[in-house]
Amino acid sequence: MKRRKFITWLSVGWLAFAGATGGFFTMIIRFLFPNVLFEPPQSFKVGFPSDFQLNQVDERFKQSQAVWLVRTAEGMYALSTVCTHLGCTPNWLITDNKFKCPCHGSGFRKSGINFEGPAPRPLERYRIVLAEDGQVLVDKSVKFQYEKGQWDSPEAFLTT
Amino acid sequence: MDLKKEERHYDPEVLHRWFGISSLLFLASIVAMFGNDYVHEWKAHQREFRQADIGLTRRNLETAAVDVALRADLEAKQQQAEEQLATHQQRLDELAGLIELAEGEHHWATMRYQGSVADLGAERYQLEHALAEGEQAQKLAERFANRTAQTQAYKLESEQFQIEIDGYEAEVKRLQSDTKAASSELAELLREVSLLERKLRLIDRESMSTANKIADMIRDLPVIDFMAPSIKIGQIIINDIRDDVNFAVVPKVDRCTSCHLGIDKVGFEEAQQPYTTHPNLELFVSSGSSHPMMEYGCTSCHNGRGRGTSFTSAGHMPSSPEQGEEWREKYDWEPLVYWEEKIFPTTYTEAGCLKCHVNEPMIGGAENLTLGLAIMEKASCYGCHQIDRFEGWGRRGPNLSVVSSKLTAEFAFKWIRNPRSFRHNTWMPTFFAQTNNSSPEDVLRTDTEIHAMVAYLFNKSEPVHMPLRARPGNATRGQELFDAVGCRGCHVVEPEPLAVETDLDRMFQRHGPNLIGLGSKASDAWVYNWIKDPTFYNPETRMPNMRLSDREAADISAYLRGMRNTAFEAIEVPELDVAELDRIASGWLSKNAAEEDARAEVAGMSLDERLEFVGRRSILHYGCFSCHNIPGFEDAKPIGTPLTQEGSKPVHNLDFGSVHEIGHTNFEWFEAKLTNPRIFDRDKVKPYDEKLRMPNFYFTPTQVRAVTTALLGLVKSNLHPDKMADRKMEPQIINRGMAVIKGYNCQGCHIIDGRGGQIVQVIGDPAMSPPNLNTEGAKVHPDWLYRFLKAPTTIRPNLTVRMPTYPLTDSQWNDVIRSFQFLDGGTITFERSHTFVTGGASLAAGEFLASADMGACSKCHIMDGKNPTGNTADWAPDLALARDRLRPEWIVEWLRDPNAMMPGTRMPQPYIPSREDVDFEGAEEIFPRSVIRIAGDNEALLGALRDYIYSVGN
Amino acid sequence: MLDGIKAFLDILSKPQISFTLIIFIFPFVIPPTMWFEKWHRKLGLHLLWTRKGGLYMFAFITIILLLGFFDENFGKILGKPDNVPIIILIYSVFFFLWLSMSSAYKNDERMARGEKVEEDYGPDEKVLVWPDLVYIEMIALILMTVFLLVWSIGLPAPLEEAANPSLSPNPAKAPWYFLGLQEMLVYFDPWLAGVIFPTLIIVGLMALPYVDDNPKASGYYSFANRRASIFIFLFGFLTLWVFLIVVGTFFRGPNWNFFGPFEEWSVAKVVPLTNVNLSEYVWVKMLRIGLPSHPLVREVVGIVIVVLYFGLPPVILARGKLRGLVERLGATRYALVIFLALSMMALPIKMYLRWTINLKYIIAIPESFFNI
Amino acid sequence: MADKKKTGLLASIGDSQIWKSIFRTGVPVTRRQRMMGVLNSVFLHLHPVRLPKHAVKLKYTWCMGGLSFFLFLVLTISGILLMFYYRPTVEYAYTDIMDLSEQVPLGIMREIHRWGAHAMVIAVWLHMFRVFMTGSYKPPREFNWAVGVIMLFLTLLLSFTGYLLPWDQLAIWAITVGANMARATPFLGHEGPGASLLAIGDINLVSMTSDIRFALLGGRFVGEGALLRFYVLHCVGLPFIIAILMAVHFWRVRKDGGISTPV
Repeated sequence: MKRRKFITWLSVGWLAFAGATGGFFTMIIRFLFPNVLFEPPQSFKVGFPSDFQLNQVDERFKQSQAVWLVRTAEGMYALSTVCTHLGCTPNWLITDNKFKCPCHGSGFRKSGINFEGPAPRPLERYRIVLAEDGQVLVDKSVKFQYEKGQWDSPEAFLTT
Repeated sequence: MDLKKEERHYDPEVLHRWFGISSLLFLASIVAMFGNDYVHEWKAHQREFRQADIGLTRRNLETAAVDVALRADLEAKQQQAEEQLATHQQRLDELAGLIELAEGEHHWATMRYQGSVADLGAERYQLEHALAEGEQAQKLAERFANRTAQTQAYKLESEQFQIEIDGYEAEVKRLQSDTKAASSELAELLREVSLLERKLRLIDRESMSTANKIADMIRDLPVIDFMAPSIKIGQIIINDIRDDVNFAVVPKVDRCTSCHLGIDKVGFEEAQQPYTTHPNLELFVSSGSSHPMMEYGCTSCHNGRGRGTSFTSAGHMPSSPEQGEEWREKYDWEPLVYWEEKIFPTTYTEAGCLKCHVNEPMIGGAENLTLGLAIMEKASCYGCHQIDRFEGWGRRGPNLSVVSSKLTAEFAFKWIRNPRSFRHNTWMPTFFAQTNNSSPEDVLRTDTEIHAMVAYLFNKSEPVHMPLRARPGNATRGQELFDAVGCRGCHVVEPEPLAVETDLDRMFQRHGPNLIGLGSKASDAWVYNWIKDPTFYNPETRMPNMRLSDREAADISAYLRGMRNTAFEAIEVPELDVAELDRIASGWLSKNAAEEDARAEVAGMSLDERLEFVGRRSILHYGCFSCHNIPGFEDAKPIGTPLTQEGSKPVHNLDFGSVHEIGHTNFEWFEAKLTNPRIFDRDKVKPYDEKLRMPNFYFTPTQVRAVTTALLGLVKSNLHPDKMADRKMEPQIINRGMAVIKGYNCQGCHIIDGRGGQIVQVIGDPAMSPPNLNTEGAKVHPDWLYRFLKAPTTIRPNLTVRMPTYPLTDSQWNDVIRSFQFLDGGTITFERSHTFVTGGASLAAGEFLASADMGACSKCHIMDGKNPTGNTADWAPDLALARDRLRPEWIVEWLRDPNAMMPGTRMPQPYIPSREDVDFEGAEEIFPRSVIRIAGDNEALLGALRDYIYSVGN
Repeated sequence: MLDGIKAFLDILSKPQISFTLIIFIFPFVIPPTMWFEKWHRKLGLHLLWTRKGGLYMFAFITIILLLGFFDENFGKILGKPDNVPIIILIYSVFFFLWLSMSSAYKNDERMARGEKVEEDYGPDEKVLVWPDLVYIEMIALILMTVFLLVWSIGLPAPLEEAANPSLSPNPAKAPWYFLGLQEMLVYFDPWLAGVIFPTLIIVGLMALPYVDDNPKASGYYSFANRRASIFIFLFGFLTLWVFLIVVGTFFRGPNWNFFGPFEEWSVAKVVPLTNVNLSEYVWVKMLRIGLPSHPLVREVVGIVIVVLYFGLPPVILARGKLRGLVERLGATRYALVIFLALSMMALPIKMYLRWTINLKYIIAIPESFFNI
Repeated sequence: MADKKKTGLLASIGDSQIWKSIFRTGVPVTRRQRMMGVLNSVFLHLHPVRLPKHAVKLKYTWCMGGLSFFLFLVLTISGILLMFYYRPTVEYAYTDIMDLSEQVPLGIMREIHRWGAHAMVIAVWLHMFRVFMTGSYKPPREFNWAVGVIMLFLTLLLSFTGYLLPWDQLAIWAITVGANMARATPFLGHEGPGASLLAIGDINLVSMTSDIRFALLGGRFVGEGALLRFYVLHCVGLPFIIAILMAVHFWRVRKDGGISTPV
């Protein structure tokens, strides 16, 4: 009788203590993730499709939004400027017709597909649609990965 | 357990129990911490809104119209196409196999090709490097050439396979083309529906897949709600609008959208707060509006604590005490302390416009605020209170340096003592017999002061030469003239107050004083001369010269002088109390000298000297010079508190005195002060000269609200110049011109920028009223307009109302003309005058279209001085003026559809023959060849008419 | 003549060559077995750890660095303020390597002669901490301070242009002590090179005392008593860490291309980098049928190879050469040792596969970021 | 202590009440005084009173452990001084560092801090090298070796977190590359193997804003959040942990029998 009670109190004590401590540390981890971000908005307008030259990589939004826009005869797509290897910003080499990352030498074609260097996969594309006013809207909160077959998704490529 | 009992002090069981209990308490407090961290007002709002959104989407889905028959049709078509496709299944399988094989080959060929390209690049670099270093590069060049050839071969090979694949794929596509077409047609039909369904799948658990439903249930649970929450704080960061935190400015951050979830969504107009759609999406919030939410946020207009995420911490302020009570009940609301810029109560929301629309005389969409600003201008608040916005606007009251030629001292006394006893709606405020100075002692003092002021004014007043002798006139005719000639664009004759309150439009009609009782005020000679040419009395007056003939002036003057205010005339003027005068004089003097000396000094002065001294001090004390030009006060400084940043004044700097029945907010203080300027002296014991002295304007509640709005809007602001409304040249020019237009009340007679022209109510017929100037900038040549404004000429001889002559400077006229231009989207450019071939076909066609059988212009229009054949009331301007006056492009637009440009115009749309009209046998007999040739070409025909109009009289 | 030497050094320092050379020479310098020991002595490499040998090594390094400092291209790299620590590192590592090895050899000789090791003064031979130890500590601290002050006066800390997220410098390098990892990143995916390998290094180091059951040579320098463990440690430390840092710092230029130390860092340099996955070799090159769509089928060969790599050798060795080790350590510790060793060896293996057959990934499943 | 007759200034200082109140022993002249001097000093009693003879030989110890500790102290002091002038915000970080060399008196503190950090990394490595070469990790010192390995790792982390603070190109790109390795952590990083398995339906639980890299950077990219987090880790978090571990490390050196000795 006595023994059973003693075990109960001690085990309850330790369980509660472990639970509370665990909860506390869980909360500390949660603390690392704020509820809002003070970062630039993820979607933005870039102008009308006709503002972009055919078959050119448009670098106007590289600095401000980390996006390249490419317009082809069929339409437009928005490429992330973040190298899939370790997140450096590749350079567009117009003469070689490729993106080349200075950090570890990954190379990407204009489509974003990787073909040299350590990059494990193609550059990501962002959601690109026409806004109500006819401007091109790029939404970085939705990304499309080639290797998952997402580039075929209607919003990964804006048919013009 | 192997410890011996005697080695322990405590009973282990007791300790275990304490440990257990304290750990449980620990656990409970941790759980409480979780809960405390997790529960928020905005979360509940978001859950509620989501339900509302689901409901709305479902309703939209139900009402989304889909043509059922068409749908069935398309579905059948698709079915059919699929069946058709099934018959080709064998070939499709075959093709799939072929493609796979070819792709294998192609992949390998491409790999080889790409490898070779890479090698080629490296070899090119080596070759170039060697060449640049001047090394022997024979071998490298050779190798490069070989590699190039090989690469080319690989390329061809790879392309060959690609062609093969493309061939197969084209066939597949061809086979599938019908199904594809059918399904895309169906998708097009169901577009709206599928969009709504997609939205429902995102927010409505019932429409979700099982996995998504589970995810939706757990995504907002405590702790893991950082991974993919659906409930999250909405936040807008505006980098170029900044909040001032004293030592720094930080970007504005608004979290209002955490709860105001429907603010930018159409469909929640009827929803309860906080989910309501913004009442004016066209102007605000939506991305197409001029104030998109992402660029302006919420608190930049509404004020408030943008970072707040609870009802109280956001700084909500109720419009009325009842609303406050309701909020206390509902949201546990209390006024936010430690935050000055609380949200404007909805009544005063428009105050937020002013910090960007700084120089706009009329702020579109902000009626209340514009009215407030107009009242401030009219009541000359800026005379006593420095307000940067009105810097350099001059004194708005009559010139008193020559007052003795206009008024009698008796009138002046009674007027100063109580202006409203003479005129019920004067803008001259009342200083005396207010709540803090109506005791008998105060009245004695103030009456004496008024005596002294009148004495001062009349002593200092210079005689003015009245150039003309008054002539007797006919009052009846005068009244007719008064109504017809345009006086009532600015003046009313209003014996009794109106039942309706003043709004902006009504203020146009009351730009000048109400002329009732003029017979009891000014002399015949003065009125007559004033009407003839106001500058004789006041060179800076804004009263224009109506270019009246002597007789007209005499008639009007007879009419105006015929109106007397007998009640006012009957008021007795009290005798001057010299003892009180001495007391006042020595009171003032003793401010700077010993009382003994002051009394001695007063005793040494003559009565006139004493009167002048007290008059001078009183004028200084009451600030009369703020509105009036008074000799000796040319350089006096304003006596009131500067109001330029009144809206930003901390509430604790406002003296509420012992007035406790109003809330402790700036807007309630302003309301109280404007309603009764002396209210905060209540129950205070002060010497007379320290009492509040702001005069009473007897503002109506509407006016109080309007002025309060404007005051709240006068804030200290560190806005980025890019956010100012007149950051571009265009609005700046318009604002300058509009300021003149407003100052001289052009809108009393004309409609300008969609506003004004109230005189039509007097005249009755818009056609007989001053012209609508809405498209004036596009309509007339600026050169002509300038000449006209400087010296108006008759354009419509049938009008009795006339354009007066204004004594404006050239630069003011320029502002006006340019603002007309910019209002119509134009710019000031050099223009070549329009030319056309005299005697050409175009002119002939125009002449035909204008002829009596067709357009019959001459029926209404004067043709080069020749009067029209039609009704006098329909008479229209002389077409001979057109060439000089009107812009050729405008004429074409005008002729296209006169009613669209100026609704209600009497100008009919001219007949323009279409192709069909002339496409019949024998048309040549009716229409000249010049018309037939261009019939159907509207532009050419309108151009022909314009050319004809231009040719009239030339 | 000088240009010839430089050109020769440029070629020599190519990772393919220098790494191979090091791997080949290393066991002869630090002989892990008696067979290598024999050649070590025969080649006279033991003389490296004499005073003369040390001087030669010092002179050799100094000559190369001097050559570098006066070279237009190498000088630029050596002169970078943040590369100075690496020069200090090179000198100190070699000095202390020499110091420890020469002490070890002396002790080994003493023990061979049956004498006590140099450090062994017997249990009673003790000295007072005050003043001897405290004093030399104080002197060391003062000298260190002097060293730091001179360094700081002579060399301003670098401050480049302000941060610009849209412009990666070319090349963008990690801090020098992580350049070994960054070099690994060329051959392995980030999750391996950046996460798994560092973890394994830490785990491996921490596990060291628990798996090294050799009770000998504790508290004194000795080589003969613990050849294998010193060989493995030094191989990891010197070759896979310090050497890779040197490569990453000195030999990696724009676009992360390899550049010889005396070569000009030209942005235009192009190096063929068409890397091919194992699956492509199998399905495309050999079988000519294109890649299967399902990733697991596609990568089946690679998966089998990786499983075999980590599965077979432990079993075979446990039955063969390392039978004794298994008995001493027990299965768990043996498994850990062999796993760590295989992981360590995976780095050079992958490097060679890259250099020889342009192999990019053995297993390539980018769909789930799983590439080996 | 005063049994022997002492003369001279030194002796009278050693005999004074002030000296004794602080050091308790006289000027360490006698053997006993020297022993007591070590024992009674809160700092010196990290050491034993007596040592095996080889342990004072630089050839054996290289003095690297001591130097590592000393460099840690140098870095702590110089770091605290630098904090007076440095504001960890994207607006000011870069210019504050610039000012250290342009206008702050004794701005050389930054050089001392930076080069000291590099020196500490080398010293710690060499310390490990020495401990390995003398076999000093062997029982009973296994645990202390493990503690040492963790401290070595923390030293690198300290240096790495400090690398970001000047907020120049060198800094953000080194940290971008470094932090993106965390992105590839299995399961915990959004581009690591297995992360895509942590999804329910269409909802990814591990995403750019909820993975370990985000916890490190406090943002999607190396920005304001990263600067502040690295600053706090560099100035408070990691030094706090390493100081505790140092206490354990030194304590264990003594408890495990002092410096390793041939057995």
